[in-house]
Amino acid sequence: MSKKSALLTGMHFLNGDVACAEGAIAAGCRFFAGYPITPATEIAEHLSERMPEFGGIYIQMEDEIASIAAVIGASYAGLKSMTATSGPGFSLMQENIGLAVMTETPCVVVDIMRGGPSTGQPTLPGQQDVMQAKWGSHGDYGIVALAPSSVQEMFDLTVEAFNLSETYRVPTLLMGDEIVAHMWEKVVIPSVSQLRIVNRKKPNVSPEKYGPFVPDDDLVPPMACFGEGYRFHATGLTHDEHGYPRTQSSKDQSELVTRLCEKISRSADKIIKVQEVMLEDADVVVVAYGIVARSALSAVRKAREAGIKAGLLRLITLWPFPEKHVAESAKQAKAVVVAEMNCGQMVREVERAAKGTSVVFLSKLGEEPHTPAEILEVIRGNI
Amino acid sequence: MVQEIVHPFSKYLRSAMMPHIWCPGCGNGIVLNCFVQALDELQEDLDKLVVVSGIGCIGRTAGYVNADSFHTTHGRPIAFATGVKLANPELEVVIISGDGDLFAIGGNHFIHAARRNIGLKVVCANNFNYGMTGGQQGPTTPLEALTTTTPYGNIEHPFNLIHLAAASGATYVARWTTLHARRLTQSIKKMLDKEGFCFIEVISPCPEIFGRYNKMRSGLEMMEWFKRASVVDNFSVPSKAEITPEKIVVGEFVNIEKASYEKLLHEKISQINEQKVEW
Amino acid sequence: MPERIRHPPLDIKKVKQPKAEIHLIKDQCKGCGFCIEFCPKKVIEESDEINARGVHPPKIVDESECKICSFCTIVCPDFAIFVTEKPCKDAC
Amino acid sequence: MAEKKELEPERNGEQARIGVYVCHCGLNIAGSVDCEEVTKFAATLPQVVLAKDNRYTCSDQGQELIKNDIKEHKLNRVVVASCSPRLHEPTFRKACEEAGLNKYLLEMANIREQCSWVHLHDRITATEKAKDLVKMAVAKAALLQPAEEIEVPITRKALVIGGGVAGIQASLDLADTGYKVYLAEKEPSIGGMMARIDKTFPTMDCSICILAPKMSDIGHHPNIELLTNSEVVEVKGYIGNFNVKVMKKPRYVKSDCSACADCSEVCPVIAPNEFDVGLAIRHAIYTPFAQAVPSTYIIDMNRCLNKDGIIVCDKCIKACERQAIDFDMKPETAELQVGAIIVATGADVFDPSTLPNYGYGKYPNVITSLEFERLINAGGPSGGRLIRPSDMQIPKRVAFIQCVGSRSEKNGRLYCSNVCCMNTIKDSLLIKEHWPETEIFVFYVDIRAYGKGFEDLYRRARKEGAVFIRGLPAEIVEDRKTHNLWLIGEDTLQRELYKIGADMVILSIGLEPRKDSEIIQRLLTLSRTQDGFFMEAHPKLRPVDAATGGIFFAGCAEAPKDIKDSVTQASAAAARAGILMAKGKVTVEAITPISYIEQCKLCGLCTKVCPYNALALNKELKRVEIIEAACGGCGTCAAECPFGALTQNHFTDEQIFAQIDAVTEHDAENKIVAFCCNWCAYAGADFAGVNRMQYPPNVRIIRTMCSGRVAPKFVERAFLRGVATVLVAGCHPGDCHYINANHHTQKRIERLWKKMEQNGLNKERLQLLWASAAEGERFASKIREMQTIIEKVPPEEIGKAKKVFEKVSGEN
Repeated sequence: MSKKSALLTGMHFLNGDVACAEGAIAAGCRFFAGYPITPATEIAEHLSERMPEFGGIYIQMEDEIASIAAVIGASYAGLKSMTATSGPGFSLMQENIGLAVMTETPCVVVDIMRGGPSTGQPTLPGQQDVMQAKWGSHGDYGIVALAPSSVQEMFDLTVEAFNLSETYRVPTLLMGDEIVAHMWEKVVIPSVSQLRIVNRKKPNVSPEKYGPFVPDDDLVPPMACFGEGYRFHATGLTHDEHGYPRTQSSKDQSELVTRLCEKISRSADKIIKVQEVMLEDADVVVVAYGIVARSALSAVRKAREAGIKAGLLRLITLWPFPEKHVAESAKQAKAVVVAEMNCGQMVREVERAAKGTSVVFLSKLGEEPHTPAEILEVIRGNI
Repeated sequence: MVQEIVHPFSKYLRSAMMPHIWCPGCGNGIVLNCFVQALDELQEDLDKLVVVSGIGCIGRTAGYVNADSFHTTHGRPIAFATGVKLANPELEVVIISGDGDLFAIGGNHFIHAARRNIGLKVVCANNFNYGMTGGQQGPTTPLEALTTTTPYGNIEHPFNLIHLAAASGATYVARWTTLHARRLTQSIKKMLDKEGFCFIEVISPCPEIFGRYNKMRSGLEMMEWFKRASVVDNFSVPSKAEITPEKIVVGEFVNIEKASYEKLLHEKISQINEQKVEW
Repeated sequence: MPERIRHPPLDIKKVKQPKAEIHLIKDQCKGCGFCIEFCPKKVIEESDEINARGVHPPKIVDESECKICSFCTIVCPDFAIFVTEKPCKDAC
Repeated sequence: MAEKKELEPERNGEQARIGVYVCHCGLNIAGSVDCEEVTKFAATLPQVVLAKDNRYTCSDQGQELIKNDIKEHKLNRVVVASCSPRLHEPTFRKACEEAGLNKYLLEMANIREQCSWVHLHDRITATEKAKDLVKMAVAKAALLQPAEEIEVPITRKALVIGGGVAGIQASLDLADTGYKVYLAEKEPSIGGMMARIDKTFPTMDCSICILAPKMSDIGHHPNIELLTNSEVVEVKGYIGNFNVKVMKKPRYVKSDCSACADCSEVCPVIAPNEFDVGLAIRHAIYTPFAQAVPSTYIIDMNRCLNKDGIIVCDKCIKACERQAIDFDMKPETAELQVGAIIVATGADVFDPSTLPNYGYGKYPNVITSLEFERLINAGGPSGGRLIRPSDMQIPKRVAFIQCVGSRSEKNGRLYCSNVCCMNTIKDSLLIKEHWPETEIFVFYVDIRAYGKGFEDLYRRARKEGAVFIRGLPAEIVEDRKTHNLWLIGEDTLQRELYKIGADMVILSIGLEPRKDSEIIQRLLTLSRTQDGFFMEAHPKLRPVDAATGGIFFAGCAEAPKDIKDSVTQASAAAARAGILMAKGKVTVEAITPISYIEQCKLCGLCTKVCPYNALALNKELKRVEIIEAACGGCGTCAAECPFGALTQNHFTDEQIFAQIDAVTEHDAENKIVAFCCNWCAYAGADFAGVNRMQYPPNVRIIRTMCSGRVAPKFVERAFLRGVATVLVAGCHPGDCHYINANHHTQKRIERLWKKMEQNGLNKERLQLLWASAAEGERFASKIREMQTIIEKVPPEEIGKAKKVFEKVSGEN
């Protein structure tokens, strides 16, 4: 085990889960709590070996609820924390994802999507959890979800996820899928100095003056950690800026919940990332994310070869939803094609944003994602 | 005459949160009182103390103690605290929660934390029912007891928490009633000085809810029951410590030495990193 | 020892007996009565007055009987009573 | 195992040749019995080959005479008519053995305790009774069988009860001899009365200074296990093999205690210290005195604020660095196997508040000699200053009053308490030593300065100026304002009244038996004198032995005595116990059962009633096995056997029938046949004799070891033979010397009563009496009661009884 003594840098041939795990370590994650589940298990396995090398904690909890709870605890105790799971576990975690939202806990939840509902198809890919990512836990809140479509991105976006969650004190979801998780690809890992690492902002007031939920202008409160002498209280109940329960007050409820939503929506432009390919003059805009985006890209290229003005809008950020980009690219297009491995989830958001431009939905379930041919066919059919 | 009298323990409590929400005759206040008494006697560093609780009346305790504190969702305090303790073993992490929170919805977390022997200190105020939600049957409700969900008498066998904790591997297990406030305080002090997973069950009166349904309408009546029924029998057999209307065996049941999870974990980590140096 | 005791102790005055001062934070009292019931010396009892919470807080019967065991302090769920030792100047 | 067959030759073998020896015991017997006539009568009895009387049969000449006659006249049975067999049976048995005659061929007729002494003023009937008693003895003697005794091992450990100076000395002596000793003390510390006394007479050395080293020796001695705060709760077994249960009350402080006193300093509860007779304060957690052994503190739970498991006050717990305080301690019972027990339970002091004329308890400046000891003691409540409780001033005039509670018909006890005179003399010297100016008056009845160095001390006290006035004050009156006292009485030497003023009066109180003596008495089946102190086996020759084998006395438990005598007696008791244990074994009297196999129906009843499980059914061999070593010798098995398949060695059915028949030969209708158990009833009858209690002479006592031996057929036989009334007497239920054998007696008598009722007989004719060895009067009055019953029994009633019991007692 002693051969890997430090952070990976340079070129490597890795699978998605391992890349994710290495990304976490690179991002400064020093606490992982999880529960084995296909197809996310390799992340846990790899971190159980790697974490100790960095003095970090790996623990396998009794279930996914415990895992996310422990992650929140560790984050409050000052460590960047993460858990990784798949559909069934993701469902279990929703309760405490809500707690993380309410207590504004920086943490990362990796959901390697497989076929659902329920135990569904453990070893096959899916994109059926993307709406759950936004609405999974009860109550209103803003959240951040990213969708990697390559092993390289499994690394890059994990780092990004930590940076966002630390910046906005919000649980950040990495919505991978079985294929990106299990496929092997070349990954180029920048040196430590080139990596952008963000850490949560600390309070700059004395403990007496400190209120754990007093927001700055960006609506994000500086975060003290347990043991630093601030002696603060946090609760899943609706609370005031001191963290004290306010279960009877409408004012506190609306102020708190509104801020939880707005701290994300107001910063959407800073958060959102998309990949735009040949959109300038595109008549047909293909919208895709995750593994499906890779078929879509080659379909778009084939279409151009055939003289069809097609373009690709790949969603890297799923939530907050990149409405502006969709609207922008849909403006001069004749049609927008949305390909997802579900029965139509993000397509609803696209339709909302595309205003009038006709939106065609291409669904695919089971063993493989859409082939480029299948997408090309739909492009052709919509000129 | 109207000069402000300051209680010696007020420095351990969050004045903003006082007075607490608990009913007259409720034992939770005594549990809190004994806890801060123990902190006082140990001169515990409040900056290094984290109090965690779950849902239920006693769950409010976290908010009342003037230390870092977290009020988790139903049943999760132990899972949450596990993260805290492992992330920063320097912290003294105490869970003060109820029988329903810790042993029904949170039962799985309890037994596994005990099995792992994580250095968490758990105090369970057992009031035999779900008080805050209006007095439903719970994992410790005695057979035949009346609750809002067992109107014909409870037919579920209650947990013997002492036996459960001991069997799950806790290094320190004790049970007292709120009437044994002094011994409870001493137990809490012992617990705070021990390594590994510790558990104290406190039988606590709930006159307004449980008592109302079971012919013990005042805290005094319930305390008199404790006085009548409790027998101090240290290190007696946990499996024989069931609670009956006639007999409540109290005392210390387990007090053993066993390396804690975090200790073993950090030993492993340093071993691994030494090996690297050798290489 | 079987002998009946017939004379008061000669050193009774020499042994210093700490003098108690019982403090009641009446409006914090919820009237559970624990302090009254479990006082080993029965130095407090229920009063007739009604406090901010509409209950009868305890009142002191005989402070001089108090041994400062402070059980009332620890058994009070509402932090409404505590006992201190009178500084020697008032005591002795 | 002795069986019928083996006995055949002896039984019907050569004629019995009986020698009868009638003892005058000086005038003890001869004073009210015509011994010559009894001797003449004896000579006429069947199988008697010679009858002699002499002044002291127990004397060497007396014994020599018996030995020679056995050889010369080939005597094969000996009957001695003298005192109680409980006293001299061993003596005469020894004589027989020395003459080569098996000691079980001796029988005694008790014509002193049970005849001459209880019928002092009726020579004729006393003589007639004596004849009857001799006749009974001869009848039994003719049927006596030789027997061999078996030996049982002795546990080489001893229990000493009481940790005063006597118990301490006895324990140390035994332990130094090399025996394991358990010392059980009721109080939290050993030391007893001597630890509370300031100086000892006549040497005037510091009491605790000489006692403390012995106390700590006890604490450290490898052979001594000290059990303080402990009480004996159960004693089973017999000499050499006692099983004792000792209840150790919790101290609530573990032995880790370093006696640093931090706990009692913070303890908010105060109480009068019993050790100082309440003259000083202690706390609820305390040690009775500085030199206490063990030094471990103790919590007085009657005072402590913490009750029934609820700790309200934890000041001591917090103060104790060693964490030695444990409120959860529970009583423990230690089970000890010991071979010997030494009773050193000591004495109480008399409570003078029962004498209103002295105003003790009312007048602050009237104190007891014990309170004086604490006052004058440097370690005491006043730091050694003798001060008046009323004003803490040192008195100028001090008066001592002697014999408070002693030697008085109405005030307290009849006996002399033995230590008070010298104690007062010592005290007066102490006062003079510290405050020479003090005037001292001693009011006495007479001064008893009998011991070594005592008279010198007495002279010194007089020389120092203590004034001795004969004649106790009739009363003491107090001056309300000054609390000074006036003593008013008569000087019986000067023959004049006195009224003497004093600043302080010291009542020289006597010693009395421990209030809880009965408990020890019952547990160990001991007897007590009328004074209430424990009774020794023989006042002269076995002064430290109890009547019950393996038990010995030391110190004031046996009678009031000073330190020197207590220590002397303690060493004696230790020596006696040591001898017993050194032997390593004790012989069991050959009074075990004999079984007649062919009669046995294997019903198993005997095995059920045996208190010692000494009988076992052997189904293969079709017989009961008898484990002699385990057998206590009560004979209740023989009484239970419906088939006559069991009898008791030396108390066989034939022998007892023979005694009954002998009694009932003449005017049975006026007689009482009394079956008395050896340990209580028979001893009680002896006790009546020793105290010269007079009762009707027509009772004839048949001694059995236990009332459990009395088979219904014996009673029936007596009625069949026309006796007026029958008495069965044994130990009080629970006090049975054979665990619970007498509880079967009760059942059997009840069955007989029922039977008598069913057959229309007056059941009053059969009486059951529980009487202890000390209850002579109880026995005597029962006999008087039965006398009145006899007068109510008409001849036809007697005839009727004869018929009723004819059929049943057919077999013999």
